[in-house]
Amino acid sequence: MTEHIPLDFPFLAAALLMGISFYIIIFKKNLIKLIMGVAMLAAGVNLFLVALGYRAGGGAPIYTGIPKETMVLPVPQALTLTSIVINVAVLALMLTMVIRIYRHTGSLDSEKSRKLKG
Amino acid sequence: MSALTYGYAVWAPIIWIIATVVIGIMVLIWRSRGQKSYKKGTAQTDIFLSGMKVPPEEQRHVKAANIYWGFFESLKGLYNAMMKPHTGIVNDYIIWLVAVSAVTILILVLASL
Amino acid sequence: MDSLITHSPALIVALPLVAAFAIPLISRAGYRARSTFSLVIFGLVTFLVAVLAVDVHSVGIRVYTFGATAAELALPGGYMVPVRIMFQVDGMSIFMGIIITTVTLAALIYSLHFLKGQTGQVRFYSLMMLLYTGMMGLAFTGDMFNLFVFLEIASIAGAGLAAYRTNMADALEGGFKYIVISAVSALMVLFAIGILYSQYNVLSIAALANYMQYTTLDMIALGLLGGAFVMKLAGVPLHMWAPDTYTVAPAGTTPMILAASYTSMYVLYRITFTLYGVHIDSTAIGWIVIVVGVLSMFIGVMMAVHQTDIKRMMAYHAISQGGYMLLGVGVGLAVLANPVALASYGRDAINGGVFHIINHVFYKALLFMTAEAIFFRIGTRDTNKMGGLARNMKWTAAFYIIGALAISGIPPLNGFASKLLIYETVLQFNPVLAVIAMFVSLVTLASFAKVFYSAFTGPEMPAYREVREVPKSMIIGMAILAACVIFFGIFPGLIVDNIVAPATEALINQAPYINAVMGAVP
Amino acid sequence: MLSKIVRTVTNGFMPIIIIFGLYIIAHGHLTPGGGFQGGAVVVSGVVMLLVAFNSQELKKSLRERVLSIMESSGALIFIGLAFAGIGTVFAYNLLVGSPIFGHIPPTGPNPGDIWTGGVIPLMNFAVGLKVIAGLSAVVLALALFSSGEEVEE
Repeated sequence: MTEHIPLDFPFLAAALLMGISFYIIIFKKNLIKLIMGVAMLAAGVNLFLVALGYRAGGGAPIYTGIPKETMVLPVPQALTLTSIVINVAVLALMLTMVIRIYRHTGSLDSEKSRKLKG
Repeated sequence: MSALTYGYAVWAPIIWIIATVVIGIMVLIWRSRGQKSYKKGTAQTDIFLSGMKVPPEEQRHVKAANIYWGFFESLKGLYNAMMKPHTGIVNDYIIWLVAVSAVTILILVLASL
Repeated sequence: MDSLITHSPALIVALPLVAAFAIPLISRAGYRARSTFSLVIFGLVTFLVAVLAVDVHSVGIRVYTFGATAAELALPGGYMVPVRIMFQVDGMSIFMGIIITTVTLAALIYSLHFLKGQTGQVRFYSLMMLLYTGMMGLAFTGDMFNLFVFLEIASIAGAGLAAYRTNMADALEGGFKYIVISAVSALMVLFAIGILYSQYNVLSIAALANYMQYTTLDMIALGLLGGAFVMKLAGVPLHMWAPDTYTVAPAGTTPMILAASYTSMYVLYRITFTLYGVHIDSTAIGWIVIVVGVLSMFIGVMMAVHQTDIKRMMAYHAISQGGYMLLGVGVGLAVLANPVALASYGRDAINGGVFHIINHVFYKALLFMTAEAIFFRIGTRDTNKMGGLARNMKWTAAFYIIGALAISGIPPLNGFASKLLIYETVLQFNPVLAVIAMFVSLVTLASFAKVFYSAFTGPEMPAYREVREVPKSMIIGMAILAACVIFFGIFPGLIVDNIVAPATEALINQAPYINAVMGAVP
Repeated sequence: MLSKIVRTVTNGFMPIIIIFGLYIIAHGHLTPGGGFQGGAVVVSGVVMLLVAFNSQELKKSLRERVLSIMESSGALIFIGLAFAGIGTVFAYNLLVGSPIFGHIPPTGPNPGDIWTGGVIPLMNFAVGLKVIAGLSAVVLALALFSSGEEVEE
């Protein structure tokens, strides 16, 4: 079944996004930047899922007022939406925690604000 | 019903408990036949610390950090090596995730060749 | 009654969800109304889990299709693959369900008193119910994408609970680390799900397992899923978040976050055994699991004996005991393709590994609760500052002894039964591994003796002369788990035959899980 | 608080944004959109208010207690609709063929009939309610946090 998936730009873009975001998550010590990295990773994965949803010659799966043509199965789109919703919650939680951490320790650096180790 | 049977052996806790109780009673009986020259409240029960003054009760408690001191001292090399990756920095946790995932994929792909 | 059993998989997940959102409204009526409501709902859920467990034990796998015209209708007429979201409850799922429900019940009762006088109680109960929903969803779901959703629900709720004491900087740090590693590993899970979907165009675990071909892309997906779930279950070298998070989580919730970790372990087993099943190179994967298990056992215990923070020590022990489970199941996995070895010791090894999950969650939850009881009364987790606490906290000390003996594998408590199974089977597989396992058990006993000596025995410290025993609800919470520990220790045969063996069977034999959905389609 | 021009324009735009958000929520079962997307559109209006006025001003009109009740009730309506189908199966769409949102649309491209979908439009509204309340609470809390104030319990 893999031959129906065109290997083209969206997949490369998703890979690039994920690569950059892993670079950010691993090497940027600033907690806000780390959260941005997680958000970008989510964007990369979502782009990958959306790109999977396209099949050559398929139309958007909307029934209202479109010409009659073959539609793609909207499951990946539904997955992406759910994942976006979940990521909003995760990012909001992370940001509130970082604000609180900054209040307590006066630092946004993941090394300087660390209290637990060993 | 309570016994756990596996392979070639059996673990039966109830029998074990009965055996322990019987042995315990026997030990108690044996102990009660010992010498009874121990006297409470005499100099026999005082603490002797090489003739030095004995510190008050609160200070005699050995703190947790001092227990097994020799064990940690002899394994210093191991502990220094083990503490190094335990940085407590959240970025490092993700490095390990990426590394382990990559190694796992590599092993799986190589094993299938 | 029949329809109750039919709908119980959905109700078990939906009722706590309703409770989670109803609690903010009900809290307006006060503390008592909220506690009563939580307990009533949770009692109902516990009853449903018990009913479902009996049913699954006697009848077998149960499928629940959401939104269909009949609950068992997984494949509507004319469809080749399942299109609806499904729950599939087999021996292994209900095994996890029993663990999660017992621990949550104990944690809920334990937390009742602890919360008096704290701010943010509404959210505490809501998050607790959400965490339960997430864990039960993970245990019951038969759909890859739902698995991701429930994983995220459990992660968010767990992180919120871990950071509950927002007045302490370390609590926030522990919660933040948990949500970061959860978010990243959940995104890796989603990526892997995307890879699987791209090849087979289905999301149901049973359908995926049916069509599985084990191509290179599948291997990549398995590696990603494996990495992510080993991260979530805190296996060395991905364990470093666990001490941070377990240490700071407030009373009662540490056992639940622990149970969430082992739910991830369940998902890992579900993926390797059921989703990939017979196609995988089980020797290679078995050895990967064994290596992770042995590393977890050894490094976990060596770090634990070094700690002075009582909960941190227990957290490292959780990692080390997780290694035992992985070792047992890994041995079973390594000989999965070899029917002779599987029959002679492989099945018992998996039995031991699975049995150790339930044992470990119970005694480790008990130990975490005793540690929280100490923290509740004296306000510190540092064992250097403790001493003579057994004089005033007799119940806590007694429960600590039960838990400590159980985790060290002293007969006749439950830790011994499962560890014996693991030792005996691993000895036949590879004696070196068995020796390591026994050595780890020894160091475990040593480290718990250290904490017992420094915290509970010794002369009465002047600072703690006024310390009292913890309130009744906390004692009841601990007593439930202690009773389970002793009962499982005295009747291991009963538990293994009725709860663990069906779970092992469900893991080894993937066909019933697939056929329950795909029907007779080969 | 920004200048008077900005505030006036914001006030003027706010109803339009709300109507657009509600449109997206209401057409969730026909066109791309739905509860979350429409709710997010409405909350983008709240963010605009937050920028134009400051968080203290906005706190007076958006009470955290009200938002919490709205959020809970949105979620409860959603689960309640799922529970309503439990006579058949949990989450069964029992409104199909009934007088409320009961039309069954023809298969294939069609002009779009809003009176379809059964419980799905109702669920969209419930999700919209929850998202509007929840995301407003999130942005408001973050804004209050960064201005150094605690959120009331």
